[in-house]
Amino acid sequence: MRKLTFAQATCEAMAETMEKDPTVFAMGEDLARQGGIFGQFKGLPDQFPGRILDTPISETFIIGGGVGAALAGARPVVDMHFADFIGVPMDEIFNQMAKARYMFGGQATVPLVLRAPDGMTFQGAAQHSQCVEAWFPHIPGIKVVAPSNPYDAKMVLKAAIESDDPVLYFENKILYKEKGELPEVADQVPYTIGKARVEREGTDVTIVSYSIGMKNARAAADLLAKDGIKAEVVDLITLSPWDKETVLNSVKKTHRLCVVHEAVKQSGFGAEISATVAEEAMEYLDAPILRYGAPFCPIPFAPTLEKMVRVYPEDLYKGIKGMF
Amino acid sequence: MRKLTFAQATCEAMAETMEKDPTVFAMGEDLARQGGIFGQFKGLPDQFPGRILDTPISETFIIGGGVGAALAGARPVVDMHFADFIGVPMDEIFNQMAKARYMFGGQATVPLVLRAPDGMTFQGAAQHSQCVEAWFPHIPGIKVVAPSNPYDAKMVLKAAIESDDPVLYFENKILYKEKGELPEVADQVPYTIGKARVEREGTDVTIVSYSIGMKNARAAADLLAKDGIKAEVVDLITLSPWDKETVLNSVKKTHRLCVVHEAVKQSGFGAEISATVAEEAMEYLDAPILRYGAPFCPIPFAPTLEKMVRVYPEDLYKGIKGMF
Amino acid sequence: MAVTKAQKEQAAKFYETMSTIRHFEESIKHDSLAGEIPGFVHLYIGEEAIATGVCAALRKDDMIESTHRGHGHCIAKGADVNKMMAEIFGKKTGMCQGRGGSMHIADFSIGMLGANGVVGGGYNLATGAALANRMVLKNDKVSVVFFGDGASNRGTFHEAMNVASAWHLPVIFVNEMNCWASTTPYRTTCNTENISDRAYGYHVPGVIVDGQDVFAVYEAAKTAVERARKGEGPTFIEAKTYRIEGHYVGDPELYREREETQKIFHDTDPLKMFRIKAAKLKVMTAKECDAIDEKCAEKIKAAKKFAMESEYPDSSEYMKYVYVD
Amino acid sequence: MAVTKAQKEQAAKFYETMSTIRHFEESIKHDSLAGEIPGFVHLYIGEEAIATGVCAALRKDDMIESTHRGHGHCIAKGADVNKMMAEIFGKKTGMCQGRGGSMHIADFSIGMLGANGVVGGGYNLATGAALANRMVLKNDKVSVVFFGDGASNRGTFHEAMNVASAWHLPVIFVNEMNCWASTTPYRTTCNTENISDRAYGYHVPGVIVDGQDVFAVYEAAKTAVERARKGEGPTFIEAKTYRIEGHYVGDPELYREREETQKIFHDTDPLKMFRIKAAKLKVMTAKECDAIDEKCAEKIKAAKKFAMESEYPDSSEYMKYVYVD
Ligand SMILES: Cc1ncc(C[n+]2csc(CCOP(=O)(O)OP(=O)(O)O)c2C)c(N)n1
Ligand SMILES: Cc1ncc(C[n+]2csc(CCOP(=O)(O)OP(=O)(O)O)c2C)c(N)n1
Ligand SMILES: [Mg+2]
Ligand SMILES: [Mg+2]
Repeated sequence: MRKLTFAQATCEAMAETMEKDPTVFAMGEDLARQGGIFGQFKGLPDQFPGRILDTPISETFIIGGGVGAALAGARPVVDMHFADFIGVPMDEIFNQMAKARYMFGGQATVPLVLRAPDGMTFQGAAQHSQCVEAWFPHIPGIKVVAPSNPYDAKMVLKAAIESDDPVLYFENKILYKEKGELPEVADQVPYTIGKARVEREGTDVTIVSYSIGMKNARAAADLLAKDGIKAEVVDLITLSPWDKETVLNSVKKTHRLCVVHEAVKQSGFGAEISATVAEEAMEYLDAPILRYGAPFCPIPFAPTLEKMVRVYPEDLYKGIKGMF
Repeated sequence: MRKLTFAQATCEAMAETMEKDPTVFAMGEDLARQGGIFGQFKGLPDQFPGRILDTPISETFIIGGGVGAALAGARPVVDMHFADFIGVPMDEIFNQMAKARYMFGGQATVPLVLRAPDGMTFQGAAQHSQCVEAWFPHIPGIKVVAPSNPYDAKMVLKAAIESDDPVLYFENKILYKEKGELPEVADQVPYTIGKARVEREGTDVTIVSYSIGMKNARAAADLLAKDGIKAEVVDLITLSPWDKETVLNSVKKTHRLCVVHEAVKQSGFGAEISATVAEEAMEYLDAPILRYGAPFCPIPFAPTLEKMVRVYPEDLYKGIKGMF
Repeated sequence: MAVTKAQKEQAAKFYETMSTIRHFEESIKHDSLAGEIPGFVHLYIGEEAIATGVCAALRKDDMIESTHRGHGHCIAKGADVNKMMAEIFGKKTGMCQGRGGSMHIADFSIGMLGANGVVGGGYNLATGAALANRMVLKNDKVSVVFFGDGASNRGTFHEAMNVASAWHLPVIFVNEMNCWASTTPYRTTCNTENISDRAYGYHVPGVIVDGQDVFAVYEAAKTAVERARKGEGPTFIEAKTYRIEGHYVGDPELYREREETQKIFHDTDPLKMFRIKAAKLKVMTAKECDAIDEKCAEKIKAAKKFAMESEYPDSSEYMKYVYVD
Repeated sequence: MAVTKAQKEQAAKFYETMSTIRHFEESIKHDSLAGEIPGFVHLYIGEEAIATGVCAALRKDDMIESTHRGHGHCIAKGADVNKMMAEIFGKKTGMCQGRGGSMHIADFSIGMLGANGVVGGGYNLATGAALANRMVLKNDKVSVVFFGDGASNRGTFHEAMNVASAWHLPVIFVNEMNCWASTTPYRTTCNTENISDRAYGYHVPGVIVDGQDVFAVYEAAKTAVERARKGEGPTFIEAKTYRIEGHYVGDPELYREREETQKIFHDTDPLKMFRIKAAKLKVMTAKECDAIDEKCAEKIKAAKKFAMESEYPDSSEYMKYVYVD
C-alpha cells in the first residue's frame, strides 16, 4: 500500500493508460507548462511529450475538438479548468458528444473523457465554486462519474479513459489534496462504470452521496455511531447510469434514506435518488426521505456568507436523529 | 371571450408590454422578416419598427447581449430559436444572467426574458426536439416558466416581461397552434410568477405537470374519470420558484401523486417534485409516487422510433389504476 | 493544348456528381412536398459545384464535416445514394439506420462525419479530427468543414480557425456563401462584403472562388489540400453561390422575390455553367452530359424505390446505439 | 508651444490614477500573501496606463466591462477605493456588500458593470449595453470592454465584434496584450503577432498603442470614443503591455523567469515612463509626482483601514439579492 493524493492518483491513471495506448492524449488550459492548475497533470507533460497540450482559452474547441479527435479515432482527455465554465461548451457536450453515436446509427464512437474540477474552495465566489453535475445525468449518451477518494479517483479515471463512451469526470477541488491508500498496481480491481459501493455497512439508515458529499456522509455516520445509530454509507461513484439496485437494496434493509451533495438542492441529483426510492421502495421506508444540498443561492464571496451555503455533518446528524 | 392560438397569445403579451414600455425590445434569429419561425412574433415587427431585431446566428451575443442590454436599463426579450440550442449561450445564462444581481450585491437588475421553443414536433430528430427545462431550476437567480395553454401563455409572458428578474420562458412547439379562450383585456388577472393552478379538482390522485405535459395529465384524468377515479390536475406553470404548497396540499387531500413531463425522466424536473413530496408529505401517501418522462435516449428520427420516446395518457392511466 | 483522357474523365466525374446531387434533391423536394418525408429537409440545389469540386480534391480517408444542408456533401464524398435516400425516409436500411434523417446524414466509412443540426457545430469537430490525425495518430489525412455565411457568425468559427492556424492543422474551411441565413440576408448581419476577409485575422490564406464553377472550386480545393497535407496549415475558401430553394422545403419565402431567385438560377446554375465551360474546354459534349443526366435520373429513381421498399426500424430497438456498452 | 493648465491638470490626473492603482495593488498583494484576503486575486501592476488612459476618455455615464484583473479598471473609472478595498476583504461595506470580492468588483453608479470571472464574458455584455443605449434607450453612451490576449481566443469575441461592426454600435474593444494567458505565452496559441490584425476581418479600425504610455492610450481612446459617440461604430485598440506579476497572487510562476519579467518592468514601468514623458512635455515634475505618490499611499492606507475595520456581512442575509422579488 502507498499513500497518494487524489491529484496524484489521477496522474497515475493517466500515465498508465497513456503508456498502454498511444492514441490517448490530453488538452486544456495550463496543462503542459503547469501540469494542471491543481497538479492533476503533474509530470505527465515530461513523461509524454507532445501528448499533453496547452490550448488557447477556447472551450468550444477544447471540448468540440475533443469530440472531433474522438470521431477520428483518438482517445482525448479534455480538461474544463473549472467545472464552472462547462456552460461554454455545453452545446458541444449536449448536441455533439452525447448524440454522435446515436444519431449516426452506431457509426460513431466517442471515447472521450471530460475532466471537470468542481466545488467550493475558500471564497472562490459565484463563478469558481460550483457543482453542476446534475445537468448531465439528464443527457442520454454520456456517462457521469464523481469519485470521492484517491483509490476511486484512479480506478474510475482509468475506466473512463478505457470506455468507448464519453464520460464526464467530476473531480472536487478540495479532494485533490486528500491522501488515501492505493495498492500496488497489480492489486487493483478495475472499476465498472455504473457501480456504487457500500462503503460502510449499517442497519439503521442509508446515507447516499458521491464526491465531496461523501465527507459529510462519513462524518455524519461517525456522529450517529456515537449514539448507537448504524448508518450504511453508499458512495454512488457513478451518477449516470447510476446504481439504483445498490441504493434500493440498502434502503430495503435500513428503511431510512438520507441523500446529500454539495450542489444546490433544488433540481439537484439528489432529487433523482430520492424520487427513485420514493417511487420504487416507498413501502420500505419508515420515515420521510431526507435530502441535503446547498440553498438556492449563488455562492457568495464573504466567509460569513459562504459558510451559509455549505452543508455540514451536523445537519445530517440532526436530521437523521429526527427520523427515529 | 375570444379564441386565440398560443402563438397569437404570446404576440398579444408582447404587444401590450411593448406599447406600455418603450424599453422593451426583442432580438433573435428570423424574428423581424419572418415574425418568428413559429409565428410567435407575427405582426410585431410592423407594429414596433426597430424594436424587433434580426440578429446574426450568434447565440452568445443574443443572450449575452440581452444581459448587457438589461444591465444598461432596457428590457430585452431574447429568442432561442429552438430550445435545443440553449447550450450555446449556457454560460451567459448560468454565469452572467443568473448571477449579476447577486454577485454585484444588488447593484444590477436583469429584467430579461429568454423565450425557448421546445419539445418534439414530428421527426425533428435528436437536435430539434428536446426539452431541457430541468437544468434551470437548479440555477439560483433565474426564474423558469412553462405555460400550457393560450391564456397562460399570454399572462405568464406579460408577467415575465414585467418581472425585474431574468425569466426563462419555455414554449412548446406543438402548443403554438392550439387554440384557447382569452378574455377581453380588461378581464385579465395578472399572473404571479411562482403560482401553480389546480386546473381540475379531484379527490383520488394528484397529477402534476406543466407545458405540453398537461395534455397527458388532462387526457389521463379523462380516462380515469370514466372509471370513476377523480384526478386532481395541477398545472405548475412556474418551475422555479415552484409552488410546493399547492402540490403538497393537493397530495394531502388525494394521497396519491403522479408526475409527468415530456423531457427525459432521469434527473428531470419531475424528480424534484417527486422528491419534495416524498420528503415533506410521505406520511400522506397511500401509494408509491408515479413519475413519467422520456426514456434515456436521444430523440430518434424514424417515426417508429420516435413514438417510443413519447409518453402517452394510457401510460398514466394504467399506472394510476395500479395505485388503487 | 490537347485534352487528355484524364481531364475528360475528371470532367465526367464532376458532372456525374453534380447531376446526382441535383436529381437526388429534386426527388427529395418532390417527396417532401408530398408529405412522404418526415422532418426538416434543406436542399443543395444550385450549390452542387462546391461539394463536388471540394470532395474531388480529397482522398476517401480524408474527413468532412457537413451542415444541415448536407446531402450534396455526402454524395460528393462518395456515399451510396440508396442508403442516403433510405435514411432520409427514416428507414432501417439508411446509413444511420433511421436514427438520423436528413439533418444527421453521415457515412463514416468514407470520412463523412455527419451533417449537423447545430449551425456552426462542425468547425471544432473538423479541427479536432485534423488535430488527432496530425498530432496523435500521425497520418496525413485532411479535414474539411463546410459552413454557410450565417454559420460564419458563430463563435465556434473563431475558436476553430484560431487553433487550426496556430497549430498549422490540416483543415480546410469551405464557406458556402449563398447570401442567406434562413430569412436573413447576409449583409444585414455582417459588415464585410467577403467573409474570407476574416481569414486575414488568423493569417490564413483566404481564397474567393466562383462557387458555380466546379473547375474553379476544384483547383482552389486542390491547392488547399496540398498545403494542408504538407503541414502548412489551414486555408479558407469562400465559394460564392446563391440559395435557390427556400431555406427548407415548404418555406413560404415571404422575405424575398421568387422571381429574382429564378433569374439568378437561370444565370448561374452550376450544371448549366459546367456545360458551357466543358464545351469551351472540349472536355465534354452536351450529349455526353445528357447521357449522364439520364443515368443519374435512373440511379435516383432506383434509390427512391429502395428507400420506399425498405422497412422502418424496429420499434423495440429504439435504445440501440445510445451507448457502446 | 506653451503647456496649458488643462494639460497639466490632465497629466496630474493620469498620474494620480496610475499611482492609486499601483498603491492599491501593492497593498492587496501584501495582504493577500499574508493570507488576509480571501479568494483569488489578480493584479494590474505594470498595466496601469491602459485603464487610466481609456477611462480618462470616457464620461461618468459611459459603461465598462472588466475582467478578472479588474481593480485598475474600477479605480480608473472613478470608484471609491474604500468600498473597493472593503469588497476585496469581503466586508459588508464593500461595493457588492461582500458578495463579489475581487473577481466581481463593480460599481454601477459610475458605469463599471463588473469584473468577470469568466474570461471573455464581457464582450457580449458591453455590446448589448451599447445596443440598448443606442438603439433602444436612444442616448449617446459608449461602452468599453477590456480583455486580455488570452480572452481574444474565445468565440464570444467573434460574435460581439461582428454584431458591433454590423450594427455600428458604440463599443470599444480594448485589448490588454500582456503576452500571457495564465501560464501560456501568447504566440503558442495564436498565429498572429498582433491581435489587432483580427479587426480587419470585421472592417473595424484596429489600432496598436504602447500600453505603457498613458498619453498614447488616452489619445487612441479619445479618437475611438468620438467615433463611437458619433455612431460610426466600434474600434479595436490593442495596448501592448506585459504581465509583471504572477497570474494571481501566489502564482509560483514555474513557466517563466522572474528575472526577465523584472527587467521588462524596469524598462517599461508605466509610472516611470510617465515621469520621463511628463518631464519632456513639461507637464509635471518629479517632485509633483512624488507628492501624488505620497497622497495615494495615504489614501490606500486609509482604504485598508476602512476595510479592516468594517464588519463582515451578516450571515443571516446570505440570500439577499438573489432575486429582486
Ligand atoms: C446554433 C444554431 N442556431 C440556429 C439554428 C437555426 N438555423 C438552422 S439553418 C439556419 C440558417 C443557416 O444559414 P447558413 O449558415 O448561411 O447556411 P445555409 O442555410 O444558407 O446553407 C438557422 C438560423 C441552428 N440550427 N443552430
Ligand atoms: C471561460 C474561462 N476559461 C478559463 C478561465 C481560467 N482563466 C482565468 S484567467 C485566465 C488567463 C487569462 O488570460 P488573458 O485573457 O490574457 O488575461 P490576463 O490574465 O493576462 O490579464 C484563464 C485561463 C476562465 N476564468 N474563464
Ligand atoms: Mg447561407
Ligand atoms: Mg494576458
